[in-house]
Amino acid sequence: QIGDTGGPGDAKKMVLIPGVAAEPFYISMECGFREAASAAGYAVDVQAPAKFDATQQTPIVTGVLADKPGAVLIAPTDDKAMAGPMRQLKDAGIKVVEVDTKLEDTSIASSTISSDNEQGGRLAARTLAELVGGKAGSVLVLNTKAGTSTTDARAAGFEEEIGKHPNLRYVGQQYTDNEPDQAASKVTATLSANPDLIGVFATNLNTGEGAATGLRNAGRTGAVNLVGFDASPKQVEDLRGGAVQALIAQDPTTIGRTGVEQAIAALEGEPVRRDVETDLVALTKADLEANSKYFYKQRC
Amino acid sequence: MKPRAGLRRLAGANTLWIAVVLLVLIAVFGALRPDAVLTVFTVQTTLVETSVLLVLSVGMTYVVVTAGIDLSVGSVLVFSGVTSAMAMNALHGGDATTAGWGVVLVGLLVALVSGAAWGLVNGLLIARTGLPPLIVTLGSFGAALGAGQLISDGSNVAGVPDVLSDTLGTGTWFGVPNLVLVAAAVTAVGALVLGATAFGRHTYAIGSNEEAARRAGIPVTRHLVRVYLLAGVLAGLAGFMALAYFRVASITGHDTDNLNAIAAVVLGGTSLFGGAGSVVGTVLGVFIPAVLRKGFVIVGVNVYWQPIAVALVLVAAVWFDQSRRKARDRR
Amino acid sequence: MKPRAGLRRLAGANTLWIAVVLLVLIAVFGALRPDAVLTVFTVQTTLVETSVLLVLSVGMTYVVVTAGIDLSVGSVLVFSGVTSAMAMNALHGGDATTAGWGVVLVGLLVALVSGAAWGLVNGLLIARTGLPPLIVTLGSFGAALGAGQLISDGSNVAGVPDVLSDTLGTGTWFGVPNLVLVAAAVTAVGALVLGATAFGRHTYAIGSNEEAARRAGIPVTRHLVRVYLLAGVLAGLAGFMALAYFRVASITGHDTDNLNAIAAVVLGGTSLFGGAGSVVGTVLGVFIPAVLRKGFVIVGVNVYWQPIAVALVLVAAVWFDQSRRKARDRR
Amino acid sequence: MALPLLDARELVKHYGNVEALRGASFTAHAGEVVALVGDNGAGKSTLVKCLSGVARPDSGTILFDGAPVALDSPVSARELGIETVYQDLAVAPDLDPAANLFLGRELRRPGLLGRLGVLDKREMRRRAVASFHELGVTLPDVDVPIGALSGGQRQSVAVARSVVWASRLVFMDEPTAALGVVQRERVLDVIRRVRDQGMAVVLISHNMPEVLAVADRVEVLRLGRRVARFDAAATTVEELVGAMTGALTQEDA
Amino acid sequence: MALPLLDARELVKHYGNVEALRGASFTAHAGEVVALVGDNGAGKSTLVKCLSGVARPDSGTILFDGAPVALDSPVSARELGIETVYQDLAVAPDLDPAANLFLGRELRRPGLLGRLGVLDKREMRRRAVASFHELGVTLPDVDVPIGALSGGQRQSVAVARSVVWASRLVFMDEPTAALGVVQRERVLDVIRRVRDQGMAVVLISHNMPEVLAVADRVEVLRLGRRVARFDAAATTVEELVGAMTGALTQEDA
Ligand SMILES: Nc1ncnc2c1ncn2[C@@H]1O[C@H](COP(=O)(O)OP(=O)(O)OP(=O)(O)O)[C@@H](O)[C@H]1O
Ligand SMILES: Nc1ncnc2c1ncn2[C@@H]1O[C@H](COP(=O)(O)OP(=O)(O)OP(=O)(O)O)[C@@H](O)[C@H]1O
Ligand SMILES: [Mg+2]
Ligand SMILES: [Mg+2]
Repeated sequence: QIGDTGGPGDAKKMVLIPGVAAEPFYISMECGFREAASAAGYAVDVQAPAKFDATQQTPIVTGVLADKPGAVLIAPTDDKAMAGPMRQLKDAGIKVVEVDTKLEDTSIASSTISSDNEQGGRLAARTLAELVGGKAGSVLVLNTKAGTSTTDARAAGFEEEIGKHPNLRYVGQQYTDNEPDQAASKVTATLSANPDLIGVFATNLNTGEGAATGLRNAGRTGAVNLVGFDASPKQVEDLRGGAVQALIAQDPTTIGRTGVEQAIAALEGEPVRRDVETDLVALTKADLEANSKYFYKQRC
Repeated sequence: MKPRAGLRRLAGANTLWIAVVLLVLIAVFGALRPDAVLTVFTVQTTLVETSVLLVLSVGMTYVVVTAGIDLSVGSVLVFSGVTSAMAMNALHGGDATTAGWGVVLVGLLVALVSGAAWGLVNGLLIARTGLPPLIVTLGSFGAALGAGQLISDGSNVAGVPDVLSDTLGTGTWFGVPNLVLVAAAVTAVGALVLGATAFGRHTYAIGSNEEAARRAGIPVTRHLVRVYLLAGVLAGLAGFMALAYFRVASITGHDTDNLNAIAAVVLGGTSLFGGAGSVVGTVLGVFIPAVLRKGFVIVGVNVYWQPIAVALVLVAAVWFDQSRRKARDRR
Repeated sequence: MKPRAGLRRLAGANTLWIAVVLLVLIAVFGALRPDAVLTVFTVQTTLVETSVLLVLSVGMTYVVVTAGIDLSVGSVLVFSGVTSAMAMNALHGGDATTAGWGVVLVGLLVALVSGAAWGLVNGLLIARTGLPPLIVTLGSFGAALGAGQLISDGSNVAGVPDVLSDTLGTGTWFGVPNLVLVAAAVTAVGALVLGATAFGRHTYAIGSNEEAARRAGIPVTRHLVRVYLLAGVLAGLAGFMALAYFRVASITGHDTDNLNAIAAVVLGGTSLFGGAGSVVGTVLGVFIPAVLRKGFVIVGVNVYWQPIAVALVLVAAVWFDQSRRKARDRR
Repeated sequence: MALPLLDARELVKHYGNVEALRGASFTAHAGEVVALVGDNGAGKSTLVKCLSGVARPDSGTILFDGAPVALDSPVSARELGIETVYQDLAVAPDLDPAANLFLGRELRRPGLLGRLGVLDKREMRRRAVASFHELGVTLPDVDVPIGALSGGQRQSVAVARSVVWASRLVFMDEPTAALGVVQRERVLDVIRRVRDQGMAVVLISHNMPEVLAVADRVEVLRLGRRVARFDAAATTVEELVGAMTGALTQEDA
Repeated sequence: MALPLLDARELVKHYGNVEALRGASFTAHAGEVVALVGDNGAGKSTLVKCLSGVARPDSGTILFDGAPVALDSPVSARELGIETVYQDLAVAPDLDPAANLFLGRELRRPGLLGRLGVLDKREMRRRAVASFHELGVTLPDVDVPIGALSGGQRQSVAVARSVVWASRLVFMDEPTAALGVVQRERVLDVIRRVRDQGMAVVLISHNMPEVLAVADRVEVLRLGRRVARFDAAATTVEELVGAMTGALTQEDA
């Protein structure tokens, strides 16, 4: 079997492998990670794939493995495909901590710090129902690409929960290839076909931005309730400005910080908490300022 | 005789049959959901949503007519949007949302210059050193995106002036969205320059036989630089239009713009081997997939069937167009 | 005289200078991090991670030599992986994880047949009707992905037999990963067939002048069908290899496989206009970007700089290769 | 007169608005060199393309050995033993002369390798060099792609190709246009030798002295129609030019 | 003798291993037709390419009007008043004959539109039709892309191109190879007329009677080197062929 890596590495080094580069969610996680790890005296490195995708994350994992840090914090982009490379990390004596997403195989990571995406989808449905009040109408889910595990889980949770609200007619989900212009186009097309559209759940940043644009273009901003996922500065700005009516926010900074704590515990032989759940909150314009700690960061 | 000659000229136009395909598509969707398809709203939004791609595709038409290819347009769009938004923010204390027209104009200039810079790099490398356009623009595809991420620290840039997004982004003029007006103007100028000027003629000549063009004294190197420059400037303009439309400079979500633009150009009858093609064809090539995607959502086709249906109609459209054209040539 | 003639033949090989580029890259990274780069592990993983792309690129080389293009390979890979995994699961009560070799063989067959089916569709449409390869394979790019999603209901398919993933996926043979052996065998056969057989000769002839090939009595239509069929079968094999390696049929993450394969082919000296090229060049064209990406991760280059650096090295490599080749021709 | 080897009647071929052939007829007998002459644009090349399976006439009949044939592809012409030197040569510019000579009929290695399709490049090269030598062509380097050869060298390769493979009929569309004085004589010798082997040779040329020197019969095409037929021994350049330009017409052509 | 218009000395040009020119010299005077003859592959086309800025010689000097010039691009040759008919024609097959005739020198509309680069297609077409008429070319349809024309028609367009634009010197590399009898005579007439206007015409041809009919002087190239010069009035076909094949050499060529 592949994977004999030879000599020892640098135990005082920690690497974060996010799911994808350049997303405020992971940047915020990186902030928490850098802060906590540096404070504990570790050298840090961050290596992100250009896409949220196992085929791009795998070479990064094996590249990091060649470098032999003490611990790796990783957001696996596929709950099965990443098992092989991550097991190699473990076999090489590197402590593995899962952040945000997790593998199906629970024997590899020392600890998992995550927020439940399906739970987030359910929260989005409840929030939307509240925003709508008793009014009747159609609701749409804008998803990214078929097969993207995180956003599929959000959509699945939403679909399950929205069924409990008989006044809301679920017209199904549309895929957007994670492109804002397709999201905008699919929102306006849905508006043409279903003029009673009353709510849209956009499962990530790009779909949210596209949906907001489509609604604005249609002159239906606010009339159609838009619930987004994540709380990047632009999204918070849109929430404040009324382009978006609610956001489901995770707590990436805490995820990153907790991940470092658990990794250090594992490295130093202290007791490790196998599973840590972090908060998910629904932000609306009303309670926005009170929840500012959940806002994501563009840079640390 | 006069009207018949006109009719014959029309039937002889290379774009006639692909235009027929587009009209048939619209008619079919219109018949299926007359209440939803043939409304001012649907027409307006469809036009707006294709404006940015149309501007990219006009530039791509020139490139493909020279037998080149430009994979970098989507990344250049991103780069230009980022630099433009950041410049506007910097000029207005970090958040340009309330900035005025002066700042917007500077933003436009920055977007165009950013696009031009990448176009110039592409053009110089391709024309001067003779490197394959695919490799050069694949390189700038990666590099422009990386540079955009580097400048913006990897995240979307907000703070687009309201005056910009309210006028160019969502404003209309006698019911026609302003974005559409801009795209239409670019297309009209692009079509005229390619079809009626010496610049266009030289573009065709280079694509048809580069060596013959060089021997005829056409400054091939300079001309190629200008064509890629044009594609870059138009990508910069497209980035600025996207900025006005989305009110944010997105980093992600433009990785297939290049293929979409190339597909529109080829669908419109321009050969990848250069020498022939037209901007009018490209317009049709932009609208056919856009109408299809929109129509399938409106009539409620299953999400997994949508890409399959789009693929089938695209291939069938080109097939029909080609067999009609052949029949004409055989007449 | 003999050794000098051999030397001259070597220096005359079209692939020499791009091979020099690859060696220089490895040397540079090796000098920067000798402890991490020149280890068995790094070599093994780099080879394994390029195996799938290499198999796709061998098929793409044939297509590009005929002056065609195949944008569908990534989607066909996905489709074949999905059908293969679902077939194996169906044969073994819904979860093939513990299934034996019989089931694995059926899975391989299903993957190859799935790939062949799409290749045949591409080939027939392109060769029989003369539609542009870009449009046809753009269509199957969308359609194969959509079909894969339709079959798998939009999610990744798990349940890959352990015997498959432990042997083909991660097993080694005298230290050489089995996946690498498969890719190497495909490459060797591909190189020999293209370089030494009538099939290869006809492939070059069609790319060089399709009309001349037809007039010379080469069955151009049938040959083109076979070339796209080959690309499809190899995409199916690649899908099966990816299944073994990742233990899951992933339906995302292959939308740029087509561009990566085309870039490898062009980087290796094959012209998009057909008629010339070699599989050996393609191998180098696959490894240069792979080595770069890996090396940048190991030496710890900033993520945003990585695409820029890759772009710079790619363009520089082709530039160097081309200017050396020109110098040789001018001798 | 014996049954003609090839007898084409009333061929019509349109390209868009252009009528390239307007009812052209043409006859060739085994063992004769028949010259096909006519002004630029008269339709000679189009006729050759129709008779060698490259273009499909819109109407008309083609008899080969007295039986009607459908020449719907170059392969079907080849199977009848017809080879052609096209005016545009139709070579693969990226391949070397030997590869072009054997294009579509590659020699394979003996034994298993050959059955697997492996080429015998050495033997093809050897035979190619011999063929070129016979035509008086000197190639500076036989391994260079044919696109880099001089115009005359390239034309010689195309001529060699056709005479090596033909068994019944050879069409030669301006085979000597780019040839030097020596090479032209060699090609004319080859044409005579091929004729003497019992094949029919159809020669298209604008060089009237050359036509009269080598042809047994001459057929004249004008505006897509056969306007005259001559016995080469009994005609003159003036007569031929008269027929080509329309100054002279024969009723029964 | 007056100062030659063009005087090329000891040009050397390699293509890879092939030596196309091995110290070739060439002279042309204003007001004369000089024929450049030689066997296939002798280097005639390569010499023309070197003298019209398309290829760059590895060594050697070129004097134009007595002054050394660097012909590093077709544009610099054009600026000296040199035009060329290339053997491979070098036309844009997708463009129509008029567009090819005016390629690189398009006529513009008068006024503002013209300054914006708008073409005067009607006028270009009119003038193109006139030029073709003069050369005796009949085109079935002037709006068809040149790639669809017959070989002779295409060659006529290239010839028309060169004589319309030249002011000092015209190179013609086998301009009559594909032409019909009538068109060939017209082109030879044009060559004489151009010469009488005081330009130099360099004619490459493998047709020796044609060469002797129109040329004032003949220079012979063999294996990349000038081996003989003749006064056309005082030489014979036999002498020319002897020089081309190496049977006859002149010491001082
Ligand atoms: N593909 C085509 N499309 C349109 N017109 C064509 C095409 N091919 C030939 N023609 C026209 O048909 C006519 C006959 O052409 P053809 O090539 O047969 O002439 P030819 O007798 O061989 O002339 P040449 O002596 O110049 O070779 C010409 O007027 C030509 O322009
Ligand atoms: N690009 C090239 N690469 C390699 N060899 C070349 C190239 N161009 C020409 N040659 C060689 O140089 C020699 C001279 O070629 P050139 O075309 O000048 O001959 P020519 O005298 O014009 O012959 P022809 O009468 O057949 O036109 C030939 O042997 C030819 O094969
Ligand atoms: Mg002809
Ligand atoms: Mg020549």
